[in-house]
Amino acid sequence: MALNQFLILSAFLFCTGVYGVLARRNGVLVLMSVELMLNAVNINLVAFSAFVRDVGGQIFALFVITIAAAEVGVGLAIVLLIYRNLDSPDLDRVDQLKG
Amino acid sequence: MIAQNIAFWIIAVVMAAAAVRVVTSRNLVHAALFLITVLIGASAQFIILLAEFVGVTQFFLYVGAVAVLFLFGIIVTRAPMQPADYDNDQRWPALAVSLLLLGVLVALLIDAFGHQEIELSDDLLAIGRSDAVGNSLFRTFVVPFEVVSMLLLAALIGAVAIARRD
Amino acid sequence: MLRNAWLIPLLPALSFVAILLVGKRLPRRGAELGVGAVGASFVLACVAAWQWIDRVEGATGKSEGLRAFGKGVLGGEGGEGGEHAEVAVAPVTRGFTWWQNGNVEFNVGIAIDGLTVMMLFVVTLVSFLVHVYSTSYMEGDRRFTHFYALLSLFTASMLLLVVADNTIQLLVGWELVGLCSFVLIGHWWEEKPNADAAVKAFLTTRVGDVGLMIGIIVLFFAAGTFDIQAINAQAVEGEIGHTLLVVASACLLGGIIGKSGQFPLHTWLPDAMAGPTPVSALIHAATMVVAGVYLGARLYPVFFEGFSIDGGTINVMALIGGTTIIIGAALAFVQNDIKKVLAYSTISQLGYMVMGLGVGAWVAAVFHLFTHAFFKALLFLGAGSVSHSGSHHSFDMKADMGGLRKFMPVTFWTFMIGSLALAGIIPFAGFWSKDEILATAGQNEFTFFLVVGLVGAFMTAAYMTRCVYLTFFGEYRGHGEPHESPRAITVPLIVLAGFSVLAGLVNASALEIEKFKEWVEPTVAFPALEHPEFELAGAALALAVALLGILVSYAYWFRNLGPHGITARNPLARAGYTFLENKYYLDALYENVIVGSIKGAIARASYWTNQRVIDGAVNGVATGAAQVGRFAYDVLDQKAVDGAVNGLAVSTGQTGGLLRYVQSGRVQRYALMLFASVALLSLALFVFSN
Amino acid sequence: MDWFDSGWGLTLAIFLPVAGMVVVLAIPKAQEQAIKIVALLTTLATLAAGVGLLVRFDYDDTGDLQFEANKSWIDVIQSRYHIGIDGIALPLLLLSMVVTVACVIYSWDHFPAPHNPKGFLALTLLLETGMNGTFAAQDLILFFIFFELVLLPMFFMIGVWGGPNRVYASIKFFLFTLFGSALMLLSFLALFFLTEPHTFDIPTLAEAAGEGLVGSTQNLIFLGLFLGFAIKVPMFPFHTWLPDAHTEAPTVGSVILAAVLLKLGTYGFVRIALPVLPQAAEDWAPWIGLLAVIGIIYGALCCLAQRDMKRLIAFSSVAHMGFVMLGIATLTDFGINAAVFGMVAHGLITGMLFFLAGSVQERYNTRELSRLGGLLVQAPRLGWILGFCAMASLGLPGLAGFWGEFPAILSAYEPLEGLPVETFRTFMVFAAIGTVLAAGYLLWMFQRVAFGEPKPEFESAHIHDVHAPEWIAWTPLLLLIVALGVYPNLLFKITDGAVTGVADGVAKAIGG
Repeated sequence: MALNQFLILSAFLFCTGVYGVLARRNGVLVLMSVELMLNAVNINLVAFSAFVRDVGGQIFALFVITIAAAEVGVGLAIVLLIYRNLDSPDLDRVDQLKG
Repeated sequence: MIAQNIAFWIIAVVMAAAAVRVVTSRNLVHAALFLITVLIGASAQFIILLAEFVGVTQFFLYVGAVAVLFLFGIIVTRAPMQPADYDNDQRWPALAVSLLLLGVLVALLIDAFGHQEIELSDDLLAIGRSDAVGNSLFRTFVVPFEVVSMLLLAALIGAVAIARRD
Repeated sequence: MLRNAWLIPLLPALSFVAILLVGKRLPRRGAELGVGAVGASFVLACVAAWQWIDRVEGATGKSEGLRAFGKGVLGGEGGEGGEHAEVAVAPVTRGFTWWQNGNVEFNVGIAIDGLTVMMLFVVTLVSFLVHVYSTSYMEGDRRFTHFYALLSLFTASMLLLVVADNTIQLLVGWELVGLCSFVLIGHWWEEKPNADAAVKAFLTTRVGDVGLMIGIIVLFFAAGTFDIQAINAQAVEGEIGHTLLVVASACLLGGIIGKSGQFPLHTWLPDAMAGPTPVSALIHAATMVVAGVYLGARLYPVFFEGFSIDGGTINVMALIGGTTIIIGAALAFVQNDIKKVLAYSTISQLGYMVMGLGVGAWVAAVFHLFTHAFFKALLFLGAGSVSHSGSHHSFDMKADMGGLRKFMPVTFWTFMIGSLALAGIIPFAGFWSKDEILATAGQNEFTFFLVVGLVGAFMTAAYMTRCVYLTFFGEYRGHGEPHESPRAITVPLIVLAGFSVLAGLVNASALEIEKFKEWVEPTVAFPALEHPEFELAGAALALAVALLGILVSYAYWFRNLGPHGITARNPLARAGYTFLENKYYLDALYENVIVGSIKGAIARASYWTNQRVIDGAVNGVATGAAQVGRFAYDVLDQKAVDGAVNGLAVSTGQTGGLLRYVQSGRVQRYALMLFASVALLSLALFVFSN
Repeated sequence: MDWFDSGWGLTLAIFLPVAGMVVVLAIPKAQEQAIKIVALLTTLATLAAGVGLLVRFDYDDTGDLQFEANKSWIDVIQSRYHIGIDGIALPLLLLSMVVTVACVIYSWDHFPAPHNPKGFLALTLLLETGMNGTFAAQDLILFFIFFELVLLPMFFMIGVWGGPNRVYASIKFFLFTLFGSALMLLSFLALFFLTEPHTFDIPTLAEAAGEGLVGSTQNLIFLGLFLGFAIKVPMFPFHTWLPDAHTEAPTVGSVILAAVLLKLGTYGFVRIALPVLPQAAEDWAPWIGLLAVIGIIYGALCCLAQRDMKRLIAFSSVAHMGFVMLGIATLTDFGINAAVFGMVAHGLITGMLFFLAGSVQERYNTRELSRLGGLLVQAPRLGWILGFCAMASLGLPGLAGFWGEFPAILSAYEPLEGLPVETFRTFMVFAAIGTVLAAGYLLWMFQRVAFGEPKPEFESAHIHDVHAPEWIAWTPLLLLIVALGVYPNLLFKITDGAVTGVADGVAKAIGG
C-alpha cells in the first residue's frame, strides 16, 4: 500500500477540521473540528509507525488520544461556562480580548 | 494487499464524506454522529495498518467516551438557534484557507513520499500487538506516560472546577 | 603634607556627608562641621604651601623658606633673584588605579605644584571665611543645614579639581562644581526666577563643557594619556601635531568660556546672583568661575602651542578675553543691583585673566586670579553685609541704599579697600596684578590688547566709583534701620581687606619682589616665558588711567557734573542705553531664539515625527495588512459589493489606528490569519526549495 | 563548594525564581503576606546565589567563561544546556537580581490595580528567570528561549496591571518584539545550517568568527540579528513601542523593562552579533553608529516635547541607549567597555527614575508635568532623590552615568581601524551635544516637578515623604550609583578582560 494514501486522507481530514475550526460559531462544533484534526494527526502517526517499523508512532498516537480526551473535557467545560455567561455557545460573542 | 486496499478506499471515502458533513451539518446531533463515523473509520484504518492496540483504544476511548461527552455537551448547551447561525461570517475565507492548506499539503506529500510503500507483513504485526506496545509504553515511555496521567487528572479537576456552578 | 594633599579636598567632602547625615541634630545645625572641616583644610593648605615654598627655595639654594616667605609677604628686602628658576622643581604626584579600559589603567591622583598650592590656599581661605560669614548671614534660613552641606561639597569639588593630576579627574571636579553652583544658586527655589537662574547656569556652562569634553578626548588621543604633566610635556616638546593642538585648545577654550563667564557665554553669571550672597562670593572669588582660568593655566602649554601665543599675533584666547573686559565693564554701568555690578565686574576681571593667558602673561594672569579672589570675595561679602544690616535684604542701590558709610563703618572701609584694589590703585593688590598683565601684553607686542586693558581699567575705576557712591554716599534712601553687621560678618571682611592690601606685594615687580613667580610658575613641562621688567612709564599710565576713571566718575556722581539725563534727550544715547540694558540682547537670543526653538518648535517637530511618521508607519503597516486581508476577503466573498459597503462602514467605525481591526478579540479571526500564514509560508518554502 | 563552581551555582541563580514562583502559585490567593514573604525570600536567595558567584568569580581571568555547565539537552538539533558567565555577563546578571529584589520590596504594600500580589509576584519571578537565563546562556537556542521567556510576563504585566491604554501598549510591545525575535531566530538557524560543524554553541561560533560564510550572507544574517536586538534596545527607528509600553506599564514593570530588558538587546550585540559575525559587524558599524547618534539627539528632542513625566523618562532611555550603541559601534575595547558600563549605569539610574515617577504618580495621581510642582516642599527627600537621579542620568561625573557616557564619546574619536574615522568623529560631536540636551530636559523636568510651590490643587493634599519600603528598595541602587561613579574600576575591572577578548577577536577577524 502506498504511504501517501494514508497521508493524503489525513491531510484531507485535517483541512476539513481547519475549516470547521475557522468557520463554525458553535463552541461544541469547533471542538468537534479540533477532534477531526487530532484524528488526522493520529492517522499520520500510525502510518509512519508502520512505514518506519517503529512502535514509537503508535505510542504517540496513544498519547494524543489521551490528551484529546482531556482536551474535550476541559473544552466542553469552557463552552459550558461561556454558555452560562452569555446564554449562547456562540464564539463570535466571545471577544473580551478586543482592544 | 488488494483486499486491504479496497477496504482502505471504501473507509476513506466514507470518512471524508462524514468529515465534510461534520463541518457542514446544520444539526448538532447529526454532526456528532458524523464525527463518530469518522472516528470509527480511523479506528478501522489503524487495524488495516496492523496497529490493533491503537485501533481498539481509539474505538473505546473516542467512540465510547468522547462521543458521549459531546452528546452531553450538546444537551446542556442546547441553545435556541437558527440553523444558519451555525457558521460565522468568515466561512468563505476559511474555505479558501483550508483548500489552500490542503493543496500545499498534498503537493508536499506527493513531492516527498510519492513512491514510498508500506509493507504490511508479520513483523509489522508484531510491533502493533498489545504486548509490544505495552512493553514500549511502560519501559521506554514510562515517564511521559506518568506525566500524561497527571495531565489527565489535572484536566479532570480543571474541568470540574471550570464547569462548577458557584 | 604635599604627598598627603588629598586630605585637603577629602575633609570638606566628608563634612558634606556628615552634615547631610547628622547636621540637623547638631546645636549649630551643621555649621560647626562645615567651618571646622574647611578650617582644617585651610590649615593643611597652609602647611602644604609652606612645604612647597621650602622645596622650591631648597632647590634654588635658599633653604630658609619660611623666612623668605615672611619677607616676601611683608615686602622686606627679599628678591635677591637671579639664580632661581633654572632648577627644575617637579610636582609632587601620587595616585592609584581608578579605572581601566582595554588593559590600560588610568590613575586618579594628585599632582601638587606651585599653581596647585596657590589655588589650595586661595580656595580654602575664601571658603573658610565664607563659611564663617554664613553662620551669621544665613542664620534662620529655612535650609541652613542644607546650605552648609552644599557649601562644603562646593569647596571639596573645587579642591578636587585643583589637585587633579589628570584631565578626567579635572572634568569630574569641574562638573561637580557646576552641580553645586546649580543647587546653591537655586537655594531659594520656591521662586521661579531663582530656579530658572540655576538651570541657566548649569546649562550654559554645560554648553561650554562639550568643548572641554571634546578637548580632553582630542588630547587623550594626541598624547595617549590623561595625565596633565605628560600632556604638557609632550605639548612643549612638540610631540603633538600642531593641528591637533589647535583643535584641542580651541575646544578647551570653549570650556573656559562657559565656566569663566567669557563672552558670549557670560550671561549666566549675573543671573547667578539669585543665590545667597556668600555663594556669590564663593562662586566669583574662589570656585566655579576661576576653574576656567585655572584650566587655562594648568594646560597652558597646550594653549601656548595651539594658539601660537609667542607669535605676537592676535589669537582667539586674547580676543575673547579682551572682548569680555569691555562688554562686562560696559554692562556694569547700567546696573542698579549692587551684586550685578560686582557680577559684571567679575566677568570683566576674568576677561583680564583670560586675555593675560592669551598674551603670554601666565604669571600675571594667575597672579591676578590670586589677588582678585581676595578683593572680589571682599566686595561680595561687603555687599552681603550691606543688604544684611543696611538695606533690608535688598540689593537695589538706587532704591534702598545710600549714605550707609555713617551706619556701617567697617563695611564701608573694607568695601572701599576692595574697590580700590579692583580699580587698580597703588598699593592695593589689584594694581600689581593688573599692571603686570598690561606690562606683559606691551612687552609681547600685543599693543591692541594693551589698549583694551587700559580702557578696561578706566571703566573699572569708573563704575566702581559709581557703585560706591550709590551705596555709601548721599542720603539714605532705604526704609530700614541700618546698623553695623555682627562680628561673624565683619571679621571675614577685615581679614579679606588685609589680604587685598598686602597680597599684591608678593609679586610687586616695582619693588623687585618676584616671589609669586618663583613659587608658582612651573619649571617642568612649561614653555619658556618672557617676564617683563618693571617699567615706570607703563605702570604710571595704568595708574593714571584708573585715577582718571575715578575722577570722571567722581565728577559725574559726587559733583553732579556732565551730561546728566542725556539718555532722555539724545536718541542715540538712549539707544545705546537700551542696548546695554538688554545686555546686548544675548539673553533674548539664547533664551527665546535658541532654547525656545529647541524646546518648542524643534522638539515638538521631533515628537510629531515620532508619533505621526514613525509610529504612523508602524500603525500603517498593521492597518495596511488588515486592509489587504479585508480586500482579499471581500473579493472572495460572493457578496462583494455588499461586503464592500459593510466593510466601509465597519472600517470607518474602526479607524482608531493600529490593531483595532486585527485586534477584533475574536479568536477565530486570529486562527484564520494563523492558518493562512502557515499555508502561505509552506507554499513559499515548497516553491523556493524546488 | 565544588558543586557551586561546576555550573550548579549558576543554574541555581537562574532557576531559583521559577521554584519560588511555583511555591507562590501554590499558596492560596488570600494569604498575601505569605506570598510576599516567599517571593521576597526567593529573590533574596537568588541574590545570595549571585553574590556567591561574585565572590567566587576569578577576577584574573574575566575573559573566560566561569561556572560553566555544558550538558546535553536537545540532541536532535544539537542544542546543549550550555551556561556560563564571563566579565560581561556577571555585572548584568547581578543587576537583574538587585533590581528584582528592589522591585519586590517596592511593591510590598502598593500593588497597582487590580491588586493581585500573587499573579504579580509570580510574573516578576518568572521574569527574573528569563533575564538571568539570557545573561548566562551560551547556546543560541537556550538564549532564544530565555529571551522569549521574558516577553510573556511583561506582556501580562502591562496588559493587566497597566494604565488606561494598556491593551494597545502591551500588544504593540508584544508584536514588535516578537517580530524582532522571529528574524533573530531565522538568523540563528541560518548560522546553524551555514556553518561547519552545525552548532548553536556561542563560544564555538565566536571562535570560528564567521569563517566560511560569504560576506553577503554574513551581512544578511547580521541584519536579522540586528533587527532582533535593535528592537529590544530600542534603537531609532524601532523605538516606538517603548514610550507606550513604559507609560502604560505599572511602576515595577517599567523599572524592570528599563533596567534589565533593554539590556538584553545590547547584551545580544556584545555577546552574539559582534563575536560571531565580525566582518558583517564592521560593514554595519557606521550605520549602527548613525542610528545611535540619531537616537541620542532625537530621543532628547522628543523628551523636551513631553508633558508626561514617565514618557519623558522613557524617551530619555532611547537617548541613553544611543550612547551604549555608539560605544558598541566603534568595535573597540574602549567603546564596548563603555557600553557595558553604560548598560549597568542606565539600569540603575533609569530604574530609579521610574521608581520615582511611580512614587510621584502614586502621591499626586498624575504625571502631568504642568500639574506638578513643589515636590521639594511637600516631600523634600523624594525631591532630592529625584534631583540626584536626574543628575546621575545627565551624566554628572562622579556618578555612574558618566562612565558609560564619556568613554563612549571618547571611543568614537578613534573607532576600530577600517571604520570611517571622520564619520565617527562627527558622531562624537553630536553625541557630546546630546549631553547638553540631556541636561536640558532632565533639569527642566526636575525644575517643573520639584522646584516652586505646590500647585493649588495639591496644596492641602497630604503628601507623605519616602516611606520604609521605598527606602529599603532604593538605598542599594543609590549607593551603587555613587559607588560606581566614584570608583568605576569596580566594574571596569570585571568587564575589561572579557571585553578586550571580544574586541581582539573582532579586530583579528577583520584584520585577517
